[in-house]
Amino acid sequence: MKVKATASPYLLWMALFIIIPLGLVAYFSVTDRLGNFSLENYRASLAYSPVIFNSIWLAIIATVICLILAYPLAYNFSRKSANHQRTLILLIMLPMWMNFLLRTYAWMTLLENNGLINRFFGLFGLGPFEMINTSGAVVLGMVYNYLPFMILPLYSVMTKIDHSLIEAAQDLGCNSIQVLKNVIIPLSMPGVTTGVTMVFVPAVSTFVISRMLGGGSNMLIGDLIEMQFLGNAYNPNLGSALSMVLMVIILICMALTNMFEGVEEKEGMLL
Amino acid sequence: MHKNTLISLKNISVEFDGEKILNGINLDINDKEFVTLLGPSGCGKTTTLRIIGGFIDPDQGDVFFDGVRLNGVPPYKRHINTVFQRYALFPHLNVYENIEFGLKINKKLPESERKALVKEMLALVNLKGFELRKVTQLSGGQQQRVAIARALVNHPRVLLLDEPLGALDLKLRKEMQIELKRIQQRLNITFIYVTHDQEEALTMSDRVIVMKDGNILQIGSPTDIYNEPVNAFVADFIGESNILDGIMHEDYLVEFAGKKLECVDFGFAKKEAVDVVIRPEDWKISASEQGQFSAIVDSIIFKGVHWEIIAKHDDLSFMIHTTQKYEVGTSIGMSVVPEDIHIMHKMPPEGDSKQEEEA
Amino acid sequence: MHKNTLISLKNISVEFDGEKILNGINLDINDKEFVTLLGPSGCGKTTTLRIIGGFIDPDQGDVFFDGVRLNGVPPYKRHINTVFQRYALFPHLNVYENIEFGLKINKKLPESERKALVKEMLALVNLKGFELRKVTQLSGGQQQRVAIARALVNHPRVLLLDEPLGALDLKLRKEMQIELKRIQQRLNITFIYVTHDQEEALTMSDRVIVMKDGNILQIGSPTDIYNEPVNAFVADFIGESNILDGIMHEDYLVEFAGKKLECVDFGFAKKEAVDVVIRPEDWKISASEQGQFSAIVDSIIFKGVHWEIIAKHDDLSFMIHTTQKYEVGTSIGMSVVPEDIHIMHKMPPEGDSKQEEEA
Amino acid sequence: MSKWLSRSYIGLVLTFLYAPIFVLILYSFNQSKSRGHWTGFSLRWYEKLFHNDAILNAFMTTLLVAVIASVIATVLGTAAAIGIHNMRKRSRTAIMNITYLPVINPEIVMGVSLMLLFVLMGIKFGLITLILAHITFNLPYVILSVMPKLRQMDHYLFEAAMDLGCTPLQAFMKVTLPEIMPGIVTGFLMAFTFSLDDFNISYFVSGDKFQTLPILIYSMTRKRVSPEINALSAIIFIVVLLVLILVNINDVRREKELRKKEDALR
Amino acid sequence: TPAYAFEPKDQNYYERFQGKGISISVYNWGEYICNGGDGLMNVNEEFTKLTDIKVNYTNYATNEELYAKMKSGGSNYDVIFPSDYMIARMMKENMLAPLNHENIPNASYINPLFHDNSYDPGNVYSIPYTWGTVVIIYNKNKIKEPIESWQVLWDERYKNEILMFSNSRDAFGIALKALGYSLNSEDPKELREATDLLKEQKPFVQSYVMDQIFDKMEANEAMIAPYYAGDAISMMESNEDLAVAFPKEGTNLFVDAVCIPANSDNQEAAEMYINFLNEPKVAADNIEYIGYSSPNLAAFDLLDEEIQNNEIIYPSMEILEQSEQFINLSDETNLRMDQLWTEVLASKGSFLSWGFAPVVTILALFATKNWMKYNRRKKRKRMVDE
Ligand SMILES: Nc1ncnc2c1ncn2[C@@H]1O[C@H](COP(=O)(O)OP(=O)(O)OP(=O)(O)O)[C@@H](O)[C@H]1O
Ligand SMILES: Nc1ncnc2c1ncn2[C@@H]1O[C@H](COP(=O)(O)OP(=O)(O)OP(=O)(O)O)[C@@H](O)[C@H]1O
Ligand SMILES: [Mg+2]
Ligand SMILES: [Mg+2]
Repeated sequence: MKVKATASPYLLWMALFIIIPLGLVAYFSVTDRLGNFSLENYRASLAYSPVIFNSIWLAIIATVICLILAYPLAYNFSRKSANHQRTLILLIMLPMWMNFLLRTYAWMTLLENNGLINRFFGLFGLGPFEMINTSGAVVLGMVYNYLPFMILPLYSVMTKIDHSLIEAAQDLGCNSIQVLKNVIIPLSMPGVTTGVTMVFVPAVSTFVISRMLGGGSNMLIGDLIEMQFLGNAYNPNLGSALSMVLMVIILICMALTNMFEGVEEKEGMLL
Repeated sequence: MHKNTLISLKNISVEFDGEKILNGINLDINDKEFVTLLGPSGCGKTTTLRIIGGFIDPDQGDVFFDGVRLNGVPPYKRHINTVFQRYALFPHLNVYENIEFGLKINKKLPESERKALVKEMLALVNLKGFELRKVTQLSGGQQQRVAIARALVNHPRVLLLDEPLGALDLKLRKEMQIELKRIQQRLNITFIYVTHDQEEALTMSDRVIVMKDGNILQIGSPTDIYNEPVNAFVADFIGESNILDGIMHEDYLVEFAGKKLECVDFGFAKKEAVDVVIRPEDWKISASEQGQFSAIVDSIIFKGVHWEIIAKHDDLSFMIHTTQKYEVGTSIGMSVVPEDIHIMHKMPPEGDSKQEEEA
Repeated sequence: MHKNTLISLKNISVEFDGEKILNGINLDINDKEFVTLLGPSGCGKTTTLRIIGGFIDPDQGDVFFDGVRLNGVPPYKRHINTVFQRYALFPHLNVYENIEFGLKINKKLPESERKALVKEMLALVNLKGFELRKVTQLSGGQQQRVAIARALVNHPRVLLLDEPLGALDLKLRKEMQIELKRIQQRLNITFIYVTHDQEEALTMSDRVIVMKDGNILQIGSPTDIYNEPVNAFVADFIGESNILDGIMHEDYLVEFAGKKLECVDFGFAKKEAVDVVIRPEDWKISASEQGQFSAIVDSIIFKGVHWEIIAKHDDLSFMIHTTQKYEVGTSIGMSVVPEDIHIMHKMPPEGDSKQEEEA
Repeated sequence: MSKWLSRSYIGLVLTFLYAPIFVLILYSFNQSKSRGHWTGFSLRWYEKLFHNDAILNAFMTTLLVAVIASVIATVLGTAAAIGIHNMRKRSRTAIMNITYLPVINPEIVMGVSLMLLFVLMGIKFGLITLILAHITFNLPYVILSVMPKLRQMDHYLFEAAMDLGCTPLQAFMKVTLPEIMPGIVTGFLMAFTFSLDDFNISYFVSGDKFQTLPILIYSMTRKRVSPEINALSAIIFIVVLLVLILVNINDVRREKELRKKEDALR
Repeated sequence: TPAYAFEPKDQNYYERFQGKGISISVYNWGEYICNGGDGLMNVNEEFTKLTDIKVNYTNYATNEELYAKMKSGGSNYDVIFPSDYMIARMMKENMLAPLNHENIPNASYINPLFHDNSYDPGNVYSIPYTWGTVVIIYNKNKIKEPIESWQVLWDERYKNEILMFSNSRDAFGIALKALGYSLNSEDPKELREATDLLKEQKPFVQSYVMDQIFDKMEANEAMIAPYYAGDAISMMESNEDLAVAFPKEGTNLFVDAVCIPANSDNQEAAEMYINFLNEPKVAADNIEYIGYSSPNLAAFDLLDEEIQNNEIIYPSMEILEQSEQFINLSDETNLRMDQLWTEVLASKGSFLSWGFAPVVTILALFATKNWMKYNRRKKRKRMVDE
């Protein structure tokens, strides 16, 4: 009984709410304010390439840090008992229920020159360290906010790695590092790909984090786009063009990372 | 042969969660031998194998390899390879890469030599042309062979095989049995094989080790074990058997099923209660009045090579294998020659040790 | 018996992706019969069963149940239940709930009656006390029994069993064979059983249907099939056999392995090329010069009940089962009585029909 | 030793994740409105919270949108997953790639594009547009969670149910659904979580009558975010935490009871 | 809190819509209306109680958001609170409805000073809601000298202790003023100069912020910042070390006013709402809550004397005369300003120049590695095929 029809509402939905809207954005990006065809917006976007590179750069750093932080953690989780695993995963998800802005604000309280962290170090006569308003703080904000998106897919892939595979590798002469390199990492690659996507995409397009933790002077492409739609200039056409540029950048980055193992099945890598 | 000992287990004990899984195992395995661990599920076969492979450290006792104590040596430093119970092939690698895995890890062999070795293995296990297949796209029997090739390519001195044929169907299993034996003889290395299929054990092994509940019951050649089982459990496990309660009146005289009969066993206590084991194929059927026992055919099943008869004598059921067909309800006579009556000490009742612990 | 026909397949054909899977199957199954479909993997056994169960509609042909045409009737309206190849137990339900499933769906039985029925089934399959177990926590044999109970609790007129014992180990399989037969006899319903294990088929069935490549080769009782296989394929599939090329010189005279021998078969064309089938256990071994053939023992394997000898005569290998041991290299004589020489028409060469289609 | 190491590592990461939340909760008890400046303990923000209609309304809207959107997305997404699962490989791959689009599409772009669409279609911004938008970005997460469960499921289970007398619908409800339930629950949870916290997309499609909590919080950033919001967050946090703990305790207890019952039966 | 006793002058006026089931949508800044507590009234609640008109109340954070939201056309707002320059822009784009002043008798309380303003002469489209100036707030413990000029925000001695507006209009306004130009300058040369000045300031700026100023100044995280006068007062209440200065170059006088969008369906009810906001007691409570200055004279009279006399909230005429209001700029200038502002913010230099190379290298490495892997696979395939 192969029922395919149940997918049709969804297909309709996608066409209506994903494909058409994206088409609209694409259309806007190649028109000027008066609705005439023009590539002026793309030319104008070019002027912002330093901002775009800065965004990509920070997002890459944040993604790499997330990966480094999350990988051992996810591995650790996946080797715990089922009960423990569930609790730990809920603990990872729970912070996401708190408002994103509030959590980022709270980081300000922690990072400021007179903030809690510096006050803590002050007790030992250390510091104060300059932490807020640096690109480091922006990266920290990204890592903080998107770390769960890295942990969850990694974890979900790693729970599926059969322990006997690890034993087989040991049996064939791998020490722990070789096991990691030859078995665990390749097998967790789909999770890495998903995690990288899930972190890199929001990180490269964020604007709140850079504004709050970066002291406003670490402008990212997200800020730029936001400025076109909600800023002084109000230029949705340029905003659309920048959005398209951002999408293309993301697609290129995804294509690069996905080449690891050809086209991976991406389903179910979320949790 | 004993000068030739390759692996020695001395008084090995293992506990999991406070439960004794292995009870002081002692075992010598010779070089180039095909040894099989045989026993029911949960008796500790896999655990024994994992101790030899280095995946578990015994709580007590020592493992020797070629005279060197191995305890604490990690698996990747032992000249031993394993074929795992469910193969444990690497799903991210294809057939070729799976087999090549160990070579790439250990030795700085040039690519060309590696290739030659892998090709050789592929030929050995009859998998030429499958190099680029994903292992998930192979049938059970093919996966099996990849697992064997992957282990053998490292030229281990010992190959451990944990129920390698368990998941295969009958026909394939028979084929693979022959193939494994052929491989072992060709490579001339030690195989330690785990199974709970007695026929498999008998067919393939030089020596069989029968285990139960973490203990070794008997070690011996297939014929020894089949013909001289040390107790009723082994006798039953190793082949279909009639096991009857009997009393040993004196040397060479046993009573069972209400008859005193001559036998070839001796050295039992007077009036000792014993198990009497008789193989179904050892009964001879004659006319009702001519047999040592008379019985009524209760059921008969065609088994191809022979018929299997269940015959009733008083309250006892006997299983008889014969090439002739008898109608259900026929009276028959049954006889057995003294050589085919096997007398065994009764086993200590099950769970004895546990009761003692609890007390 | 034929008046008693319960299920009739008339000229059933099935194609998948343009490939003929079943080639006009005709088959009558009687009420209360234990019928087994036997054949190698991929021959269409499961497909046949799924047609009876209603999971596939045949491309051609009709299915009758008790004289009523069943084509197009969905599975849930047939008085047929199935034990699936891998059990297909519902993992989210426990043992009790699995068995209760069908009762809850179909009938407005009161809870108490349902409970009584389930308990009865649990007793029948020896699973009392396992009610609350998760099915994933059961051993293979136990899962097997739950699957049977789940199907039987609905009191179907026909039970379909698709290789129900395929995943079990030998010992368990033997036990379950006996148990299944017992259940069928007690409930007195029709079992249609699928297996590729010939011993299983012979042991349990009233009738065996041997299939190959979507065709039925032979239908008959186990003894018929074993003793009178219609061709060498059936003979080989049904038990280990020596299959030799021969020439039928005239009625009752066949030549093979370089010797003309008397036989009991007749009605072949003059000089017809035939298959000569001899069972390994039908060879008698004698001193070298006394046999019809002389041969050299090439290998000998202990199989428990017997030894399996591979003996070479010229370039031919013979498999012989004997209860006596011979050293490798011994010269032996081999004889066979005319009754044990089975002469068969050669099968049309494999793939013939396909070639015709392509032409 | 390595156990100790791994534990302290987990501890460190959890500290990293929870430190800001504790700060946030701590300052909800602050006397003054200031975020970084502790002037004394007080419950006044909790008291004020319960008189602040704007916050409470926004909170209710947020919950409403999140619940409705994630429920609809779960139903729609599950149905879609089943349909897609039954498709041929090629169309399945194509559709899954499009499904992945919203995940890799920056939120702000999606918000803007949906805004353009709604304007074009002449739908007034409000609860409806909010819910539509939330369903749209939730759908992929549901589908991506349900698909693997479908793939793992033994497809004979469905036939077994029919064999035992289920109509196809019954078979779906009684067998397929329970089987893929963990995936559905995960998908729902993800969808709900994303819904609760979404600002970028909601911002562009919310109208004159309803706004969600994140929008309200963002709107406060000219003056300053009121600690009443901290109080609300603290309450949400504690409630969720309690629920999680209770569920966990309950699970453990149920398992124990089952084991006991089983022993009694044996 | 006891039920709020409120006696409007004309009860009948407010009862016109009773029982009609009317509702209006009010779109306001966050935290920009009195919502009760501390003896103040809950304005929206009281309005509904009085008139039976339901209020849908939502919030925005910047004028531009308001503009974008209205521009998108997805919502029908009835009452909005844009600032001066945004009112002018909306007027120009016909986004506002002219007010029927007959329906807003309380408009007469508005200080005549606010009648003739540059953005909406005669208040045809808007009734002022609050007003204020941009001032310099600083820590008088740390900065002992008197502050007279915007130049202090460029003082190297206060490096990393300076906060600056993160919105372009305010930031450019200050720079232009510091240069002695009009803060509404559209002259590209002047804007260029302002940009350079802002770039020059960047190394000294701790961060570009909006509301974070509150916390930073209160917690002594920073020494000096420009911000809105009313908010400065609230900061000073939390931190006694803070003081306020009016720069001599003059400052921005901003007005947030109430308007009705052209597409409002309930203009009369909206006007009633506006009228209600100008009831003296209501306006007084609102202004107390918000902390800015009130244009409503009757409300002013109800305020504490202390506030009435507060020079920061109600500065002298002299200061007011020196200050300037924002007006709407041309699209072209807006675009230019945005671009220049991006230039300022993105000019943190070092990071970018050395950031570029690694990004490209890493991407290139990835690409080659994958390509090589792919090639190797192909090669192996060929090898195995042999
Ligand atoms: N890691 C473990 N933790 C706890 N108990 C274990 C563990 N591994 C094995 N056991 C227990 O030890 C006993 C012996 O297990 P083992 O795997 O050696 O049996 P086996 O003879 O290989 O059985 P099978 O034929 O089923 O594979 C079993 O009762 C099993 O439950
Ligand atoms: N749904 C299907 N689509 C395409 N081909 C199928 C399908 N089901 C079965 N086949 C093909 O039909 C043939 C017969 O399959 P069937 O399952 O009936 O074999 P079987 O005799 O039960 O084999 P086994 O012993 O392996 O279970 C096989 O070649 C199989 O590949
Ligand atoms: Mg085992
Ligand atoms: Mg089958």
